[in-house]
Amino acid sequence: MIEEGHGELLSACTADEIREWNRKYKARGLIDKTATAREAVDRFVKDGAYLAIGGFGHVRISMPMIYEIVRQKVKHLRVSGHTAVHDLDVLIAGDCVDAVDVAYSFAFETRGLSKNGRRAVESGRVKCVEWTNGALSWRIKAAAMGLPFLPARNMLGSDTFNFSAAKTMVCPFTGQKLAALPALMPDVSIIHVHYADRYGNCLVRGTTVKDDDLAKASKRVIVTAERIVPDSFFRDAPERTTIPYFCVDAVIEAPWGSHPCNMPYEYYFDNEHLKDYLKAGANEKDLHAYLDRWVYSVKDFEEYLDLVGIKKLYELRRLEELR
Amino acid sequence: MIEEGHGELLSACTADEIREWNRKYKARGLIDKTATAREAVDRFVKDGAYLAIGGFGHVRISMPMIYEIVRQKVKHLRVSGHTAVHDLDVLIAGDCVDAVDVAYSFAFETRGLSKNGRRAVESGRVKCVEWTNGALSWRIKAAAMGLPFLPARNMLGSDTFNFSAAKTMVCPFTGQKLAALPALMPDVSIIHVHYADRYGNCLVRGTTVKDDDLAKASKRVIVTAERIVPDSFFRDAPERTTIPYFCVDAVIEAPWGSHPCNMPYEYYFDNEHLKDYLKAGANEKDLHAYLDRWVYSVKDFEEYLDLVGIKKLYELRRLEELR
Amino acid sequence: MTDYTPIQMMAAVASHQLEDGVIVGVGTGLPMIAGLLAQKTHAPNLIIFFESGCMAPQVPRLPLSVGDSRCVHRAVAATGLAGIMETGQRGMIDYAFLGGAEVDMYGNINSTVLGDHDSPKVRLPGSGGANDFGSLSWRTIIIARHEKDKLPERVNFITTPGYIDGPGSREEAGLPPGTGPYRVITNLALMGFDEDTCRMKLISLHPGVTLEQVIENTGFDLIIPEEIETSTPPTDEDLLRLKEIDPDGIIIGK
Amino acid sequence: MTDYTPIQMMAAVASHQLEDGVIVGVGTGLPMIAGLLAQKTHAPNLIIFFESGCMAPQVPRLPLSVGDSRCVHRAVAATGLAGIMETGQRGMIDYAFLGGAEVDMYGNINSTVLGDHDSPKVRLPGSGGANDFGSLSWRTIIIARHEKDKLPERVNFITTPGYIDGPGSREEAGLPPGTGPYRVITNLALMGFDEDTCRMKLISLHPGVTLEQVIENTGFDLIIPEEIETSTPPTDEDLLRLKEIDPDGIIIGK
Repeated sequence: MIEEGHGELLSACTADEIREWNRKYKARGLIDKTATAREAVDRFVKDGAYLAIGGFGHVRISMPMIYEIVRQKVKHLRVSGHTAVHDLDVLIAGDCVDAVDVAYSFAFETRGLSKNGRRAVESGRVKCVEWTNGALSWRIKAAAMGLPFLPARNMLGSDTFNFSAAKTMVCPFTGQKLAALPALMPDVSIIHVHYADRYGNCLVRGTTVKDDDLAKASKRVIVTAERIVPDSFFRDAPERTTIPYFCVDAVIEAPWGSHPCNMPYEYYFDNEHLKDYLKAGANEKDLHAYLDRWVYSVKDFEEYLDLVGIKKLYELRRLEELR
Repeated sequence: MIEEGHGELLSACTADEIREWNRKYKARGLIDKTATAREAVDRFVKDGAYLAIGGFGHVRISMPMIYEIVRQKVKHLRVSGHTAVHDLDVLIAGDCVDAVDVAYSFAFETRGLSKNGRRAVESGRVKCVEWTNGALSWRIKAAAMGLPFLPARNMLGSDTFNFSAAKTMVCPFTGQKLAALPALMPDVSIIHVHYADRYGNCLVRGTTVKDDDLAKASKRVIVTAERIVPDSFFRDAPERTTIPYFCVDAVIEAPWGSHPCNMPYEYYFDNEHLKDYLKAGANEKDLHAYLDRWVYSVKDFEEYLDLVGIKKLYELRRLEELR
Repeated sequence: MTDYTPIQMMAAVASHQLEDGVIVGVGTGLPMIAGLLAQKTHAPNLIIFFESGCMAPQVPRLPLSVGDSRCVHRAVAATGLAGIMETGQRGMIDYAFLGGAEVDMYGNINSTVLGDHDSPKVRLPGSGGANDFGSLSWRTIIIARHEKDKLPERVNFITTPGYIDGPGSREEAGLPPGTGPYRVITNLALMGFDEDTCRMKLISLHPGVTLEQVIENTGFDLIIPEEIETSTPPTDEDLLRLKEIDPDGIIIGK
Repeated sequence: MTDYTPIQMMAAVASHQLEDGVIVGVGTGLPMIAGLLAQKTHAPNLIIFFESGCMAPQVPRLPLSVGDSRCVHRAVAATGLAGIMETGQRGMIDYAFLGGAEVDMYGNINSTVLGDHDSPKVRLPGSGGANDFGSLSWRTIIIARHEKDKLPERVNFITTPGYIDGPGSREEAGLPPGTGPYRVITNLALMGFDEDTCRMKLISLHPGVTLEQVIENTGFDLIIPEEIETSTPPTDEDLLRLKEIDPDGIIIGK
């Protein structure tokens, strides 16, 4: 007997729709894709879009894009919460989010729960569909592989399954019961990387989390990079390319682009900043004051970094180097 | 209606069998796995085993292991032919092979067909089941993912399907017809890499072909490496690890280990040697003379390299560097 | 006699559950501490995986996230969520080490929601990698607070399945055979699971804790064996190492 | 007038089929030559994929294998068979460029076997990546010898499906809609496929080739359009570039 979760499929796409999109809208040629965060949000992040964010929620996340989405007041986003932390929380603070495919969300791991995130869900402002980190990764991998679904052996026998949009299925070879996870093709993904060339080839150092698959799975991919490098960086050793250029629609130079969060091999968390942010989350007034100061009152990420101050940035680099 | 190919499933395993094998037989700890080719064949390559070879048939293949399998007269192997070229051909010449999961086999691409390989199939000595390069890769990926099968959109509507052991299935979400490819867990894989540490961590430069998945999918994995490096090579930049150590059962130092075939970034084909080999394939007598000279009459791969001569080896490096 | 806090006690007991030379998938918080302590004491060849993609790192000090720089520090390989969970799916992860807001008598874990899912009293973070680790690893070790409402007869929401409704349930659900909860470590006791009924069963009381205290603070009928052991408290060595792992007292406290 | 061989003619006509700025998956032999020639002439931004995992390489001279050093030379990314075919499966590969021992009127390709599969007259290499490329790419271009038994009504074995049994067959088989054979290039002519019947249809005769010659050497009723063009022969520039690509004449001949 086939079982199914009764959660809403927040982003549905068939394998043929994936093919048609890629045929029509993804450029094949090596063209210069450098842009600003403002241009990228304007062109690619529409109200109501399904958004996925690279990295691990408060590690290697694309803050220039997240701040710009809040600044441009994009609304009604649906977000993939495959360990969503500060990324999702700031978007919720900016009232950009209607629904989340939750794996891990509304909390900051060792820093505890987010009052802002919890308030949004408990008040009914943000709707939740349940998944797991593995399940969301495999849903993204399914789309990256051009498949309508992938089988898996997680999710089974849980309320996580019941409040998801997964199904069960029978293996055509072994007859065993498996979970079936529908492909997830985000409308737009924003991924922060260590190195990118102007065409969109990227290297991620340390864990990819799921960003290699995410770049292949998404309709539009916006990359922010700590450094823009010449394409010879990739051509000299093509095995180091985490994301090939033809997946990418815009490339934005963004040193310190994960601040106040961690960027492995580059800088550690700005713990003070995050503490202040979480404290501000206690009520809407303080949260707005925070956003006013760090997002609305600055023009772009460079102005934000000036506000943070070079001294602090260097301190975070030292904190990283000491490990 | 579910369709199925009527080819034999040369290597069947369920997802639970994959789990049980890995639980019982794969070491978790960081232990020194350095060995000789002789020891590795003796321990891990049994008569009747299902064998998969890394690389691309005549690119980055593990000749020390292939020669040793012939030298030790291992019999009745079943081989994965996901572009099998010189690797499979030498094993057939040594009468080690009973059956092949064919994607591309019995030919040398631009060098033409192999008389030895063709003779083996046309005489009925070697049995063929049909697949494709994509299908064998996905079968291996299924096992690497711990799944009993993967869906796919190739193979359909072809005699390749009819003479395979694939099935069709219906997508649980879209209702569309898909191919279902059963997991392939080789008994043993032999993979030639650029760098390995003594625990088995490996870096492959250039294309992986399918060797990252193959290492995860196989019961036993024997690695030969151009260079043995300290583990700090991987720990300093863990994103460069193509194969993690816990997949690997034996590590063999083997500079020039792909000769007479190509090793990207290291040395090009020994065209003269391959020409002589293909010529010898015209009849069993010449083929045996070839094997006598290059395999049976030498003790190991070092002696073989002495026979090739350092001058020739340097010439192949220059040929590679000129591209 | 060594002086220690309940959280230090939990960390020590938790670390003792891990054998040397196995692979453990470790969740955020106390499980991290326990894994690192085991490496620094009796299990130097314990292999830690973090779900973000870190394999066998040499963690220099307490990470603040299972995906941060410290988790990938000098790892032998870096992959991603799928890479880790596929390694688990093919049977390579021996232990999952998880926390939970609620754990019930069958070892089912809730880390998703208190109250109704769609209009919750308290929204919790959700599964993260817990459901994956708990479904796919051979044995699951759980850390929880020992309070009546945190150890209920049935969790409000099964985020990560334990033995679900009892014997045979996991297999019926399609989960890999031979897997399931193995230990539960609280601030009062160490518990396991009865082989026949799959129900939680007391193994040992932490020093100074009475059986009555445990029964009083458990929301279901805990199976009480005839022989009740006393949990091994942290040694001076353990406490020293805990201080090294978490010098700022983020999890362990000051 | 430029002097050229039939194989140079095929290479030139084949290269003309490729637009600039598209992705083409290229098989071994003449398809490689055609792709490289297109890059050096009218399509400098043609993106070549080789099935072994090479994306957008700058091939310095004719590779001897689709997986060799020259194929991955200065590629922007190196992946594997699955990485290439998954890119095709999600609709990113515009053209597949394949050879075949037999091609029939529906563009089905045989590269597996002549005679009975289990006791074959001639064993051929099999699909390699051809079935994958031909199933998953939007348009398939095929290179074949123009001889009666190499262009039969029905191939001995469908290694790579064309339009199978005619209109609707690919869709019925479950193959991605909107895909299929596009061009066939032989030593005598360039052919396409009739939209209504999915049957092979003459487009142009190579210079000096007569319609009778083509009909005589085709094993099925080729659709002959009212207007028959003459194929564009290689220019001096083309011949020069072909010499650069294959200086040893391995495919092109000396």
